[in-house]
Amino acid sequence: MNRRSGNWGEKLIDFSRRNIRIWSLLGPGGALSTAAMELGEVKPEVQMMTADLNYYSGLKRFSKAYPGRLINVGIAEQNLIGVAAGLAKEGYMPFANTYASFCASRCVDQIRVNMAYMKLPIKLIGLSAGLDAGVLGATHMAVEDLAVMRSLPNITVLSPADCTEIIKAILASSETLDPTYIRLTGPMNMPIVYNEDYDFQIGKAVEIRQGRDICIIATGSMVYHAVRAAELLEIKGISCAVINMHTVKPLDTEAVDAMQDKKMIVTVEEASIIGGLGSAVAEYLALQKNRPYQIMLGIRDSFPTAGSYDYLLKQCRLTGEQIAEDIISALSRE
Amino acid sequence: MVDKEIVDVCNASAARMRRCIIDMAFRAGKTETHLGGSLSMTELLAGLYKGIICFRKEDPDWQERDRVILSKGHAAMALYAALAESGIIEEEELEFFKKDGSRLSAHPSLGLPGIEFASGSLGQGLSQGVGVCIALKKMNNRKSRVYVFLGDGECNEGSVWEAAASAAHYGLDNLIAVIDMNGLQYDGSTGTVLNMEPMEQKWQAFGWETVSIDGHNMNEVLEAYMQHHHVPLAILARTVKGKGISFAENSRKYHTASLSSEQYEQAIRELG
Amino acid sequence: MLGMRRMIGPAVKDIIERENEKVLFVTADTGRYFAYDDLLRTCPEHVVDVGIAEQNLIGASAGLQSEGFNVFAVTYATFLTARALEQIRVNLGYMGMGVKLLGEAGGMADGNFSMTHMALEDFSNARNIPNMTVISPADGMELVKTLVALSHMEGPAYMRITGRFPIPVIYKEDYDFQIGKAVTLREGKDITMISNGTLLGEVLKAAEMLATQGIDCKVINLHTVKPLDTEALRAVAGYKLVVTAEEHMLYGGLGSALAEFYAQEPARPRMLMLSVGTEYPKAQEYDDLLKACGLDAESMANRIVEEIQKL
Amino acid sequence: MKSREELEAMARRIRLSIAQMTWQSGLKGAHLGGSMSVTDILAVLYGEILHYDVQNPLSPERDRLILSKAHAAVALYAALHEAGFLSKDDIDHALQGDSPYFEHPKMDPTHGIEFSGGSLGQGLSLGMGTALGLKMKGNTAAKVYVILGDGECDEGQIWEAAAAVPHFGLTNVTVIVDDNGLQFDGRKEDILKAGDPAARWASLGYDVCTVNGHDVEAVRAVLLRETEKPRVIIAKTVKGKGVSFAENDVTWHTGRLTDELYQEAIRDINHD
Repeated sequence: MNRRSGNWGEKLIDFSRRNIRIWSLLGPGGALSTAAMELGEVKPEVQMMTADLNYYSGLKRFSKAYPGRLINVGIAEQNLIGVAAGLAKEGYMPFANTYASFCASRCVDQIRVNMAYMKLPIKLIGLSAGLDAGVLGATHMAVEDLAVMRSLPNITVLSPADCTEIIKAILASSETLDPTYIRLTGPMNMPIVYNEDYDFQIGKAVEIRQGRDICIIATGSMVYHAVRAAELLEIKGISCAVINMHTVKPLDTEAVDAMQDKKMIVTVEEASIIGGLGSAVAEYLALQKNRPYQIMLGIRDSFPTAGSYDYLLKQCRLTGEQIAEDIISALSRE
Repeated sequence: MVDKEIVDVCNASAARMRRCIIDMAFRAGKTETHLGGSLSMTELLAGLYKGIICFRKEDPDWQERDRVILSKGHAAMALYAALAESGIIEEEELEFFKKDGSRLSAHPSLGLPGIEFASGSLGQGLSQGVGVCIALKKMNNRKSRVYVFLGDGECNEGSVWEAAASAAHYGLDNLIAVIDMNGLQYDGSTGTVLNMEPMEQKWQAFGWETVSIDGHNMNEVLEAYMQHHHVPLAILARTVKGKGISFAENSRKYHTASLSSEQYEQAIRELG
Repeated sequence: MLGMRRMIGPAVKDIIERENEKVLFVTADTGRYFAYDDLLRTCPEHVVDVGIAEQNLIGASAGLQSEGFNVFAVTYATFLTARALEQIRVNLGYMGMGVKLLGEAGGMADGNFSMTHMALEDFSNARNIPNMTVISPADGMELVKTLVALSHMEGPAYMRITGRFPIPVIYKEDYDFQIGKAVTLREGKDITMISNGTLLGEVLKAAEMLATQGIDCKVINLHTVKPLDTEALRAVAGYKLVVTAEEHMLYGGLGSALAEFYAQEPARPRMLMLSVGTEYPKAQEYDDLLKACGLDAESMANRIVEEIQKL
Repeated sequence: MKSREELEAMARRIRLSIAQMTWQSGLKGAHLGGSMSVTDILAVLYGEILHYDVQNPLSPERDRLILSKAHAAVALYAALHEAGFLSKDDIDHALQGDSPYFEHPKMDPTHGIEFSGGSLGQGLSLGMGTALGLKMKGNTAAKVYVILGDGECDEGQIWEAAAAVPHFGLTNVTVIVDDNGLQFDGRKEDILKAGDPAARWASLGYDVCTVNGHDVEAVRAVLLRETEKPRVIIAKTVKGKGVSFAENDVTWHTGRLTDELYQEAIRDINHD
């Protein structure tokens, strides 16, 4: 099967400011759709797959443009992974999507065997990860997916910060044969972190903001809120670095090492505080000689009551203001 | 034939429920609600709550009550309307549907009287029903029956068939699965997304009795509920998604949708 | 030669007869593994077998529990916590149904069946579900004590059953068992080893080996992985090294739980996390697997000495 | 075409290898029962039906065999030895030490093992995806064969995949159900009745036939029959077939062969 070289530099996608704004308006689904169109064009081996979420995932456009290259298995998530495995083994690169809450729970055994064990090049896209679908209740909130995917061996876990990064992450993942989980957080009209093109590499964290006193390591939708918190802290005289840890696994330990001189490390994620990014950082630091104090912000160990995205963010204390407040109170404790 | 009086009572109730559903959907404002799949099962729930099941509204945990499990949890609006119709919850509470922190969430959650199980993740209700039925048998409770409402698209889920096999194996004659066959799932018609027809043969092959009805004909609905059966019974109810509102009927778009003021006015006019 | 799991059937029978007649034993075609024959003969009305259908196992258990029974849902640990994870999440986590999950072949006990039958992410998957209690008893006596405690407990719980035959004897005499309360098995002042399950047999041996090299090692049985016994953990925060040992993948299990806990504490000990690692081991016999993963007493002791030299 | 005697001789050699591997596994034991029941089917498949080339094992044109009931690994290893994929040495070392051929097959297409197995219920999905991939590539030569256990059909995932195969028009798929009537805890009938398995598959749009799974000519005849639809062959078999003390005995799902039992097994197999 002919693979076009992975140089996305001369690519068809234009990372212009205008496009960045449009993608943000369309939200993660729109970004997925944009990336899919690009892959459809340049990577004939790519197959999109879904479990009755063709419309929801924004792939309708793709299925019209590339007939026969979107496989919808119906409401059958376990079968989704199995079929993806069959396709992957025949030389295709399936990008399978469904709600993050279902792909990280309903079909974990299938992911375990086909992706973690057999290492088949399946790219699994978790839609509405975190709280985006929270209005539909706890069944549709994906808060444990980071932990579930991270504990499985051999799976790369990506959690892009905004719509631009979602596109970059999806395209980058198509360049490797590693089984990959891509977690899409954030709502429609998603806040923009990157106003212009930048260099994205799987496994390489991005220092979004430099700072002297403390460091916030954030992932996914929380990167924006972390930057916001850092700005608020700056006003109070606390100088705060922000790192976008878009690749939760493998963790960019060099980036964490560079922050060891900070007074405090804060991890923020739109996911459970058990087992996710915070845990990954804690695991790494636990083995080091001088480990800075760390606070872990995220969804407390509970199911939030159903509500709108903004309501839930506040309930879980994950807005920029609340993050800043919690950092200040932690600093006073320490 | 079912007593005409009961049929009339149930039909009137269904009409009021439709109105409640439209009101809830409209009050939700710009957030989309699962309108289509709620309207398709209105008669099925109205007939059940008004004509068939035993419950005590002042004692929702009464041991001998019949249990209703809404496995297709996205049709919560229909269930809430039925609960209000039967006095298990206050009609005023419907105003809080989908509001932040409300007991009436988009998918049923525990804490609201009349809700046996939280749902929202498709394919789980029939298993829960199997467990309840086995428990009832163990407790020698011969009165209570268990009604599980499934969508036709939901039958794609393998867990439905695990439960179906197990219900037949245990001879659960106290279990009734009602399949709301509105023929549409999220991505399109059930036939094009993943064909499960012929459903009747399928349930029979898994060891169930079946009865096929028009899910909007109250007479047929009630007769189906009253049918005697020695193994679990599947009521295959052909319905129309979005039933009662012309622009929503049989429209995939109204699986979830929000209503504009004009659409709301039109819907109310059409419901009469 | 199946070890601890063979005690489940008789223990459950005992509980039904003496403690709690509401207990049901619900299984997915694995009843024989748990030696349920006697239970099946004497109280068949307490046994439900749903066939090889783990998702239905959890749903049906939730239904039974909601009607007032105390359900023990039993099958392979990995098929419980992977195949039926969503059903556990929704029914036990979200709805809080007090079903007790008993997972056999936790860790690498059935390692010769390949990784499909090893439960190496079960702590992680169970631990990140809200409301769950997660327990891994160390030996036969603790297993029975745990089962009795679970039969009286309200909320949902996951119990991991580890090891092969012979089951190591960790406790030589009766002791006070409480869910959530760690037990000190050996005193020591240099370093602390924290583990659970039958692996503690190896851990205690490792501590003995370290003692001969002049390293005084405390050993804690943290049988309850969630909720953590924070008091016991704070008490050892001053040790120069805290070692966790578990039959689990590196990420998400016991070691992670402790790393998360200490990260947010004023006193943060240096840790060493001994685990299966980040790759699935090759299928082989249990004892060989322990060696291959560096989880036998000797490898652990050597690794710890190495680490101490680096301090 | 091979004669009945040739196929039966091949099946006998496979049985002897299974017994040998079980015996040499020592205390570990092996899944003897379910391996013996599927032996004749594998003999026909590898002896006559499957297209493969040991010199060119990854040929796109090869037929794909997926042993979803992967605990019958020893039967597969023995059959692969017959086919020339595995050496005598491989068989002599299987299930011992760090041999790559252990209790469940591990993915190794160059030696004829298409996928890893061990977690029941997943093989038909893998087969479906493979068949779909072949279809999309325009590869009409290769066929996909999936072997399921009857107990395995309890798993919901089987029914997810079962619905999808005909829905996607995958006529190159053949499902063989090794219906030995026993699962781990006892008789299928007692654990989870299947109702009418043939009707289940037929209701999904398969061409279904039932055959004596130990009659090599009958098995060959159904496998050679042309059909327009995806096929299901329900092979009635006896667990432990060929070894008298293990036949139809649930305790021989897995078992260990002592030296004496091994000798007895060899005698049985040779005289069968």
